[in-house]
Amino acid sequence: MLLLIPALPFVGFLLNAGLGRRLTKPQSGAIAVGSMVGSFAVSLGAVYSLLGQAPGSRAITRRVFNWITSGEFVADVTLRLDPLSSLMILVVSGIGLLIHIYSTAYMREERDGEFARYFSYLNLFAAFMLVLVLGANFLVMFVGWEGVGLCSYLLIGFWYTKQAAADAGKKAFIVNRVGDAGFVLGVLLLFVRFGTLDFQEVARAAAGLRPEATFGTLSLITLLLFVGATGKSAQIPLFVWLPDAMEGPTPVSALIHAATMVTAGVYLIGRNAVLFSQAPQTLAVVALVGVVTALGAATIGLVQNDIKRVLAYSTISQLGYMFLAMGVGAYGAGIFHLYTHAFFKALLFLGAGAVIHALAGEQDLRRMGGLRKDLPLTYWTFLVGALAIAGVPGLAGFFSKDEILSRTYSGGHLFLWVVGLLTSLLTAIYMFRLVFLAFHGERRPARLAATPPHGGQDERAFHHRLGVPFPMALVLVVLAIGSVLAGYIGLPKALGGSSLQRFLEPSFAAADTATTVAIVPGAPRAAPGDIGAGRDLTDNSQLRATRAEDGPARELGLMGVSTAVALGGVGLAVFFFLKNPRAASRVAERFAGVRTVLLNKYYVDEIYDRAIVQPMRLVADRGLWKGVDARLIDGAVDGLGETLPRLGELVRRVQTGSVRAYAASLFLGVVLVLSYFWWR
Amino acid sequence: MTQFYLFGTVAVAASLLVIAQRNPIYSVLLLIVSFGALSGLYVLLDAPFVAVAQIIVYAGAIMVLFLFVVMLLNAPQEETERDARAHLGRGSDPMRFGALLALALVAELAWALTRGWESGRFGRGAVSSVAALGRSLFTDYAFQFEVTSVLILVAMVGAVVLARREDRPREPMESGETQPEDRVAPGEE
Amino acid sequence: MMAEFSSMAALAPMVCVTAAAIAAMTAEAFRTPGELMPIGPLGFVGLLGAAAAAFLLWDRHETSFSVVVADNFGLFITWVLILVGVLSLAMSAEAVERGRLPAGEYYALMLFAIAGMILMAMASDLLVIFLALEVLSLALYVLTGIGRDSPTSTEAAFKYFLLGAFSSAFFLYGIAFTYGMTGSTRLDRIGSVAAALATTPTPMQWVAVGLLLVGFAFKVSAVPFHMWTPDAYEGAPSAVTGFMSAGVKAAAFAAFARVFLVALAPFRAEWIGVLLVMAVATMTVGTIVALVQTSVKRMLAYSSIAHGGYLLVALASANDVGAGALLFYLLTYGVTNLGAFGVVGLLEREGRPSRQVRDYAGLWSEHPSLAALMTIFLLSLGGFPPFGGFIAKWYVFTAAIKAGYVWLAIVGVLTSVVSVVFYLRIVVMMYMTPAAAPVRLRPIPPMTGAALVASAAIVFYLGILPARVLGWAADSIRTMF
Amino acid sequence: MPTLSHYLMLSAVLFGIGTAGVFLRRNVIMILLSIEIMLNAVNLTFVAFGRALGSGDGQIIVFFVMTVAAAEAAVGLAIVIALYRHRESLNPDTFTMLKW
Amino acid sequence: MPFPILTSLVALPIAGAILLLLVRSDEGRDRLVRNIALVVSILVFAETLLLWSRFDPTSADFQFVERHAWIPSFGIAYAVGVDGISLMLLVLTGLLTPLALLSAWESIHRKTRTFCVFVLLLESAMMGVFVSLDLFLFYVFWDAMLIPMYFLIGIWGHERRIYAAVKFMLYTMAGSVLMLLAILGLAILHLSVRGSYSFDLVALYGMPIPGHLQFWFFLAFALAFAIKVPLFPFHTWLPDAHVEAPTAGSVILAGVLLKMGTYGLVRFAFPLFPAAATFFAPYLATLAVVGIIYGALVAMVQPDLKKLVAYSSVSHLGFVVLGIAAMNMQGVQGAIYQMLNHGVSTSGLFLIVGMLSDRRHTRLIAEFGGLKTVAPRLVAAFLMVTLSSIGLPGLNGFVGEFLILLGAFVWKPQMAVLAATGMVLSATYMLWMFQRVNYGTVSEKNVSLSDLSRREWVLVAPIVALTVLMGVLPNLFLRPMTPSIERLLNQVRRGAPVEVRASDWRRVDERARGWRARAAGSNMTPAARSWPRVNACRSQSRGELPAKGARRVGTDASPRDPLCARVGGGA
Repeated sequence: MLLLIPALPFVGFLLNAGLGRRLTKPQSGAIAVGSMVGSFAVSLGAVYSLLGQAPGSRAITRRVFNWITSGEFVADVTLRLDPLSSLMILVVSGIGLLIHIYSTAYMREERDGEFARYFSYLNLFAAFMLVLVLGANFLVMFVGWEGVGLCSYLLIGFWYTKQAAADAGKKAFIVNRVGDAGFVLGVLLLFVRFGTLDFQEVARAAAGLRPEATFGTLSLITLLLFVGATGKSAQIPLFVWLPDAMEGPTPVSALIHAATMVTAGVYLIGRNAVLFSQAPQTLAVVALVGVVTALGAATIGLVQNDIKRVLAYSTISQLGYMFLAMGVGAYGAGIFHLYTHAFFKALLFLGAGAVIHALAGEQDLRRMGGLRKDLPLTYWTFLVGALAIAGVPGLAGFFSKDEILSRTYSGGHLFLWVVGLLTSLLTAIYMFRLVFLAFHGERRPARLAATPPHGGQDERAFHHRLGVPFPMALVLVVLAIGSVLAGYIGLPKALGGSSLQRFLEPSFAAADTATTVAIVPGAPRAAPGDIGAGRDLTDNSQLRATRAEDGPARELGLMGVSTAVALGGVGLAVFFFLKNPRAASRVAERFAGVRTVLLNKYYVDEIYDRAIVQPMRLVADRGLWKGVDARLIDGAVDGLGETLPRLGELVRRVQTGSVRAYAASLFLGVVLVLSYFWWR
Repeated sequence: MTQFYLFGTVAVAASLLVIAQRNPIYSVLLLIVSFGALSGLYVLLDAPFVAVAQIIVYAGAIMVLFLFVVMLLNAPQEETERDARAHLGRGSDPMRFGALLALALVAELAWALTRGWESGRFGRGAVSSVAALGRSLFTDYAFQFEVTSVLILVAMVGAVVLARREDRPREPMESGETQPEDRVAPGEE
Repeated sequence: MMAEFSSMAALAPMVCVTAAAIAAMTAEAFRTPGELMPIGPLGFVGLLGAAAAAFLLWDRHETSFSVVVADNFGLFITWVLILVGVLSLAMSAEAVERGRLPAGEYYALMLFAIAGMILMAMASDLLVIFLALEVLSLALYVLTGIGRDSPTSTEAAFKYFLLGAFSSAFFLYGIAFTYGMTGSTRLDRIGSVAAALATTPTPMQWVAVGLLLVGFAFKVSAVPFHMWTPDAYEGAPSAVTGFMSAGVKAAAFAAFARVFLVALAPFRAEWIGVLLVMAVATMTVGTIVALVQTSVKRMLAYSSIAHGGYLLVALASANDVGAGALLFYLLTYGVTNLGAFGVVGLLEREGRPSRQVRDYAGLWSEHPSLAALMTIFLLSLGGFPPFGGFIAKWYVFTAAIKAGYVWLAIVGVLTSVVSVVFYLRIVVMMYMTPAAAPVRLRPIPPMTGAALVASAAIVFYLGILPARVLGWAADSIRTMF
Repeated sequence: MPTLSHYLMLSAVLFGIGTAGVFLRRNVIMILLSIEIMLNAVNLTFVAFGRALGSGDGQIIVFFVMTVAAAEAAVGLAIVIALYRHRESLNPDTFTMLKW
Repeated sequence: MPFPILTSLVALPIAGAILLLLVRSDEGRDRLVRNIALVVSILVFAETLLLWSRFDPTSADFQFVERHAWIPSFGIAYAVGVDGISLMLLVLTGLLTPLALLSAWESIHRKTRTFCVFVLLLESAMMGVFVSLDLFLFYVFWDAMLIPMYFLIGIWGHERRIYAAVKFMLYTMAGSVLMLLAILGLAILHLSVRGSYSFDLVALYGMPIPGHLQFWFFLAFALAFAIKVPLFPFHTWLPDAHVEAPTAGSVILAGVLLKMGTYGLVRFAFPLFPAAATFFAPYLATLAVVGIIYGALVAMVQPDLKKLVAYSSVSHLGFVVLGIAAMNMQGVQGAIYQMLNHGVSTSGLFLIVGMLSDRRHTRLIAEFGGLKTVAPRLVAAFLMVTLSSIGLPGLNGFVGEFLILLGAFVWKPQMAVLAATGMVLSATYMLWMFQRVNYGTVSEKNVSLSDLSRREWVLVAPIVALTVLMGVLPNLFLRPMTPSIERLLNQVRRGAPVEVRASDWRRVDERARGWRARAAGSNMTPAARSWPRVNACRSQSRGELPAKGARRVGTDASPRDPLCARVGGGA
């Protein structure tokens, strides 16, 4: 059954890719959506059966086949469903399904072949993403990991004739590759250290270890894995690809670059929570990177003018939140935020997509405005999303973000908490700046796709366009509902306790249950030793005890603070962007320098270009190719090739043609031979 | 002793004069003198038959052949213009170079011939009888003798082939033709 | 010392050849102008007779006059020489006819030369070696200059002759000292006396050894005694060049080996140094000068100098492998070189320039089979498997390594890599460069063609199934040491 | 009485003169003559050695050498004549069509 | 006598070539000639598949061995056999030759017959190299292979073909002649130790070789192979040869010829001279890593497609050498697997580049652009091979690369770390190239380019299928190798029980000198004695995987033998 979950979209991919040109749009759309429906349904069934198992030992494992065997190294293709991955597959297949549906309308203008190609990529993405989350070991996960990267590459560059799109796709892939190299190294080190790549085995072995006090092997492993995560999840220093990735079709941005793929890094850490827990050094790094990314991206988001880019930075920022959660050990909170974020960020993107769709591709906020009336459905759903992300109480974002902040606080990371709050404030500001700029105020020069009602054809197209097509509308509404309700499965304890947390808990602890089977034949068991599992359990229970001590009062207090911050942010946005646009520009003038820096995204792209890309190309071109290769090596070789003939030329001259010279040579030989004996 | 030095001096002096002459006719004649002196030395070495053969074969036959050719070609004087290309190495004329080498060779030979072994006087039992030589020549050296006949045959044929006048019109032959411009100067390729 | 008339069997091969030579000469003498007379086939008969004689003599170790030894070593070389002779005769037919060379004299001289070579290979007496050397040299001087119409041919003959005479004076001087030192010119006696003398070296021995070395070095065109080689090879008619390059080397090396590896073996410590230096110089000079040649024949001449260097390596190794390698190398090299010169000769007769390497451009399109044959020979000379040249080189280097001269082997292999450059240059021309102007070629005369194909077949045979011939070579040297 | 060494030295000197002659003269006939001097020097050596060894072999070898010398002279002069026909010159340095 | 399948593998192409020579070479008969050649090569391929099916994957020994005396006086035999290491390379050769022939279907018009003859001869020589169990025989094939390749490049190549052909020839020869000397040295050593010459690989495997000789012999072998691979400073012949060669030549060159170098390392250099190999492995690996990065960087800035792919080969083969140098199961297996991968995917790249240059008569990247619009199927295939070359999991490249990295990591982590940058760089240059060629707007010049023809489908389909198959079911290919590699590893370990340090060489040499003095005749095992230090740090210093059951869980500071501390570097 598990195999079906990724296999169905894969079949969809094969059909669309193989038959692509021969399918009509409805056909290929149907194939794609149908496969996703199937996948989602199977996922639901799987999760249902998982829920039926005993809470402590929920897992379904399916070993598909033996993939690579090389000496001691054995890698199986094994899928495993446990609470964490069950949540993930629901998100992936669910949101994925919605976005497939949305896309059938959004991409309608493409040619038949292109349409099929789009859906084949999208299906392939879903398949790989599902493999990623279902994979029971690092290698299978890596297959998905790289696979989604590939799909991301393909989809960003979907409009390949556009230079920017092709560039962005390439950039995404390459930046991700940097992370992946770290990931692979981490996996290698992990294998050397533990002799297995199975998540459970690793967790079990890691659980038996004492947390590393200093930077040791585990820290290194986790840090390397985290490098992989920063690549995929667009964290500092590898976040640069994500804003550019907005060159892709908007549903793609919603699915891949907001809801699912980019969260893979968070999932990776959640998946290896036990391992990371043993490496507090790394966790500190994770938290720090997360919070800095969150803040940095939020500040950039404040000044961006491209609607999708704002959302992209917002995504980076929210991912930073999730990493903050992971870093402070609040894995459940992080995953919870991942889950809620998927809804509202998908919603926001799709909403933005609807706007762009309506504006015939216009993405510049400065040329929008007043769309509220033209696109009411879009506006309202978008507003829900904005409220959710801003952390307004009652909506999904509030619960998850609050959970993270409160965990941060209760973990004693006051500084991180403050920065988190600040980010939360900024989030509210830039989101509502976006909302106000796009939907409120005056109509700006950007014309709606409406204006040119020249011929009947165009006229119809215009109306058709302005009214959000049904599939898109449906999806927006569903997501809006989700954005409101999704948070309620993870209510904070103060408000009734987190069922989600409890559900996920086993995935973050060393699963040590009877139901799990050893995936790797002959793989070593956790070593029985003095530092056994028992001690660890005690540690965990102590941890839980401390958490329990946090009274509901403090939790409520923190909740209040974050609510205040969120609302404050909204208020500021109202002040600056709705009521007093001039004040906003005044502030902008006042801090022109800062604004420039922010507008240019801290010049990170430029720095990378100057510091890495250009020097590398220069070194490769002038230094290595034309220098070392052509001049040095070939020069030496050719030099030798020229020296010998030159020498030959020289010796040849002795052969003057004069017979007396020849005789002299002969005679010289005689004399030399004799003098050899003389001197000998 | 004096005879040795006499003949020796004459031989050396005549030989030196041979190579000092520009006119080959004089050289040939001087060489005959040198050969005469040598045959004197052969007599001193109890080899009268060789001495006689030396006069008859060398002076009488070979040198006459030389003279004949010199006359035939009618080019007694040596050409004196120097060929700039005929240099061995940088700036050193093969002439001077060769002469120096000859000196070096003589020095080396002198060294070799005076070191390491004692040369006593000649012993008694010299083989000087023509009969003994003849017997040896046609028994022990019979095969070599036959080989020389082949050698002379080859030389004869060869001389005829090479020196024979043309009996047919000349025509250029590709196989042997190397025009100066046909040759690629070294360094061109 | 009584002459041993008891057996003249050892003389049989060379007698056959000489008889053929004299027959050829006589035939020419009685030929009326314009009459066609199968003089070439006379030579074949003689050579085949010699081959048969050599076959019958195999393993019998006959000695005649106590100066001619028909041991297996000599017989192997004899076979090589006969093979060279047969191929040369076959390739000459066309050249003789077309160049209107005096056929009778040409064949007679060639056969005399072969007789001289065979004698040189079998001689066990320095005087006989000298006489044989003179017989073959005189014949070759004349053959070189036989294209009397050509100034280059005559010039080549002149240079060859002058230097040859010059060097034979040195050689003779060496014989004189050897004679004075040991009291004999017979190799076996020299050997036994030398063993005694070697304990107390005197400068005179060195002079004797040195001068003998010079004499042989000249004939095998070792550097710095090589300078006649390119000029003589270039000037001589191609068929003669092929014959010369293959035959002289074989005969001279045979005598070289006999004198130095057997008779003068006790003095090894003295001559080995010179030989090694000479081998290195020969390989390198031959190779690098060949690199810059533009004339095909001249390039092949330098290449054959370089090959002389490899043969010197085999000689210097002075072990059983070395001697075997020498024999095998002589065989392969001889056949291959003959083949190459045969192709060169065939092209000369066409109405196209053929001296320069660049004249070979496009030969492949004009005459694929000729180009293929040439390629086979060139690749074999370059030492590529699966051609005989590879096995030969391999054998030589085995000898060198076994003797401990690894550095010599390294020089050898490196020069043979460099040598590939100039062999390939011709290949490049033939195959990869279009012809300046297409020329219709006449068909290859059947005799020459057969000889070339036979050469190529032998080259292949020696490269692919060398075991038998290697075995013979090994057997040949067993009687020597 | 002169010893063997005397004769050998004398022959060495003659040999040297012969070799020098090869280089000093620019006339091919003279060069041939120089080579004859060399051969004669060798002959002297043979005879002297033969005398010292008390055997007739030295003298017999000289006969062979003389024959060789004659044969060489014959062929050599024939070549010179052939060459002269082409070049009208006896200067060896002018015969440089073949070189390098 | 069983059917001599290996001999027939070598002989069949030659027979085909001879058959072709018998066909009259009219221009009109091109089709016939091509078809004969193709049929012959397909037969050979079928035979390799048959071989694979008959191959016993559980055995480490050489199988299908044939042995006939060839030059008995020197112990040279015609000995052929196949084991897990060479099996797959034979199949690869068998596969690529028909593809190469097919690729030339429309691009080679001149002298078709000769072309086919050379390709077939080349195939025969390649087969010969992989099946030889006799060093002499191996060398013969090794060198003989140069000739047809030389002609293929020189006659049917592009503008600077002659330069490239000669460079190829000379480079390769220069390296291999020294190997010839080393081979001779081995045989003579065998003579002095065992009393007879032998070039037999199996016999030489069992012969102890004194340390200082190993040192030089290994250098000679390694040089030959390094040039062939080509390893970093010896690689400059490759771009030229590739650029100038016709597509078929490039395919075979990249697909098979380069593997000969790495195959040689695995088959000869390491097992014959284990101690020297262990000593040199880090240096070899360093060159390999330099090559990985260097090749990738240089590939990045190439304006010419073929050159780019050529430099990428340098980079990829760096991985292979790294895996071999690691000398553990994962490394070697990965290396061999990567050889196959590279053979498949780089050949694919060359085929596709060939198709492009057939269409446009240029290989400059700048001349292309937007091909996806006009030739989507071609581009799809292009994408597949590109991704395979990048090493995307699920495709073949990944499996090899990962195993190599694993092996290298276990051995020397720093090497693996550096090599991992190659992963990033390979994506950079390949994708950049891919983008410039296929994305963007289609230019005037490329508008009329056609998509894949039926023949090209036939070319591309097996390549693409293999990239997927080999990525998904690598065990199919890995399993037959395993026993042979195990044997190889054991052999190397037996020969070099400890890691060899530079300072040890002196001692080794001293001992060897003593050994040589005593050697004549006495029946001893010098290698075992001459190795200076045998201690238990092997598993650490050679970077073995922690043994099962005895894993050091929970102790971060692994108990290190101080003696090994200098050498180590394992995790």
